[in-house]
Amino acid sequence: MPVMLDVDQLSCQRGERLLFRRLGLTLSAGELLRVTGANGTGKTSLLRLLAGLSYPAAGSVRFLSSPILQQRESFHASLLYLGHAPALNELLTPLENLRFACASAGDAASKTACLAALDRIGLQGQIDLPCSVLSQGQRRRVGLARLFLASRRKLWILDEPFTALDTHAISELAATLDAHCTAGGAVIFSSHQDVSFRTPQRTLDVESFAA
Amino acid sequence: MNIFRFSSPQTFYPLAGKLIPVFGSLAALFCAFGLYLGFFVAPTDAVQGEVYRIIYLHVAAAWMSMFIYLVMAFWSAIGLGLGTRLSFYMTQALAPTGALFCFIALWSGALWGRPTWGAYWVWDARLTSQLLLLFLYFGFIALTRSIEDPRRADKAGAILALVGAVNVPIIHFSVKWWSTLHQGASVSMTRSSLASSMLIAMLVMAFAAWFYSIAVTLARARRIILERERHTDWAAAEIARLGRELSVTGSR
Amino acid sequence: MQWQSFSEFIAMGGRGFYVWGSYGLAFILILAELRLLAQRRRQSLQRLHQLQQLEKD
Amino acid sequence: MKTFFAVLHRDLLLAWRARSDLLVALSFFVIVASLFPFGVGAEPEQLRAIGPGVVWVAALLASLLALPRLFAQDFDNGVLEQLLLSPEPPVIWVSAKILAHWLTTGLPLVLIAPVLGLMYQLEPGASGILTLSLALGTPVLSLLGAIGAALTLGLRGAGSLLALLVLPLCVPVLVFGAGAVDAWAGGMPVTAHLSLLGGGSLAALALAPFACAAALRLACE
Repeated sequence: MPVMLDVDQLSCQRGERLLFRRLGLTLSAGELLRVTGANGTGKTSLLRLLAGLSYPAAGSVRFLSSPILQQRESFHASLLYLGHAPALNELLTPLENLRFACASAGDAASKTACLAALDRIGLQGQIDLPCSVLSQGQRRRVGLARLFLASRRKLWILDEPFTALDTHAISELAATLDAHCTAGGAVIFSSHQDVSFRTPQRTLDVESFAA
Repeated sequence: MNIFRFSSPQTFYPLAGKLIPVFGSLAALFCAFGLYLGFFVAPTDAVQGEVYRIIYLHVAAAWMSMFIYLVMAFWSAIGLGLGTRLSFYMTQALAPTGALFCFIALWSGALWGRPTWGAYWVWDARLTSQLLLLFLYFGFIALTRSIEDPRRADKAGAILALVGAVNVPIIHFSVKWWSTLHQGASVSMTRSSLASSMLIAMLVMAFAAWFYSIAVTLARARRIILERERHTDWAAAEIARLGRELSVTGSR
Repeated sequence: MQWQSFSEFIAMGGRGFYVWGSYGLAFILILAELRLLAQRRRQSLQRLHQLQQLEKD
Repeated sequence: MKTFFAVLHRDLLLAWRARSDLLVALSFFVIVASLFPFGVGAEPEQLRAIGPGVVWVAALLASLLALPRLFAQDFDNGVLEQLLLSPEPPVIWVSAKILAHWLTTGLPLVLIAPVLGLMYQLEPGASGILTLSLALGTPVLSLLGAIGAALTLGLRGAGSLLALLVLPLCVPVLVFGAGAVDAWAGGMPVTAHLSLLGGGSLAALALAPFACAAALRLACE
């Protein structure tokens, strides 16, 4: 299996603090990696570094063996990053938010495809309501609905995808991640809950690289 | 000689340390000589009498305030282009001194204006551009100071300095056009025929201000380098050494 | 030499206030910048030194 | 270019959904402009003299007021982060956002300027030149303002800092904007002023989005 993501000697500095140092990992297609570590030890910072949203203090992140910061556009074409908070606008409806998220990321997502995705994540009733009236769990689902429309993107980086989800939604999401891995993709995610997957789950503890 | 070797903070820090006393004494020397020339050698001006002697200070400060801003833009371009952190440190080390000279130029311009044109403030093209340049300096300093994350402060400041530098000639051109429209002939600071000794005094003072700026900027850059590079071994050693030295002398 | 007496030098042809006002303030500001520079350097070193001790243990 | 139209469509939709915000910026413009007669007196001659300058300064302040809204909302809810992760270079969608911002704040100022022209007893010709100069100059306010908004994104006291950064850079636009109307009133040709304003807008359009995109990437680091 080709190495998809290769991280070498990565160190991250947040303001004055050095969060972690000399962090290394490799991720191949079909693999599932869980990032663990107490809050504030740099889980989110690591995921943002891997997504190319921030610059490392030292070290390098390579996607398909070329540094991500040099091939930003092509790397982002095959990456799906879902941050801590779902990227939604309060005034727009779930459908409008999802269609905008796909369109602005360059994914072709017709109205029917988006409706199907929202339906599958259990939001078919709230299609026309502005997101401001949705609950925290429902909003997270609108964010997660993109997973069903991002099959073209090989690498998924998900920050705390399982929070505020009920057990049914968790197993549905786990199945989605498994399907993505078996289809040749790869997933890196952080989570506080232990979730069982069909794919063998590797873990990386950020604290073991603490400065 | 590999230029990049000097652009690394580690090699720059001791080098700057050695240069500060050199430029400091040069500045003092040139300043004394310039003042001597300006006050004791240069003749009384036929038109303005003695008050024109403010010109040595005013012109030197005005040139320096403009020159420093362009040097800041230069370092910003280098920093954004090559990603060398030292360039950002230099830009931030230059800003306060540039603002100081800008204020001195405005202050001396006003005190010169009162006896010469009857008003402390004259909407003359040069003074007005000087005022706007002071706002650009304040903007840069305020922006870099209000951002906690030092790396973002560096790059944000650099972008602002570049955007500002692109606008400085545009501002100057528009203010020059505007002031000739509203107020007749632009009041030229150096219109009165300058005796050669006056010109030499002015140049000597300009050099004095330049040497002074270099000395102060290097000193401020060294402090910024220690603060920003404190995680490196060499900086940590330097901090430990200076820290002990400080506590021994107990200069609270 | 331009000036016959020191008092004439100070008077600066009746414009002493403006000339010495300019040079005087410039001199004060330069001294202030130097003093501020030294003070900020000392404070910074103390802070860094304490931070260093903190991180050591 | 898909991102361009997606962002433009969404921002205009959002502006429409939050119409009241637009009215706030517009009414601020009118209120500020109509305060001056109380301070300066209402003699037509005097109003005609200060009118162009006052309307331009009011337009400057109104567009400044509307700038934080440009990125702040998307920065807070994480949409800006997702936009930075889009395969297309950020310059494209940044331009779309600035265009949407100009359409929702700059353009209304231009459309309502003739009304203020009446308030300041300007002849129809002068009022027309004022509106035209605003139309040519307000894009620069949005473009330069966008750089300031991106630089100060997420900072405390961003509003006043934004004014300190942007206003000095807008002086040339103010000089030639108000100057155009004075020149027309004095019977002089205005083509120089208007072409400089237009040129300034084009230059800003060419350069500002790049600086703005760089500043946004910094803010989201």
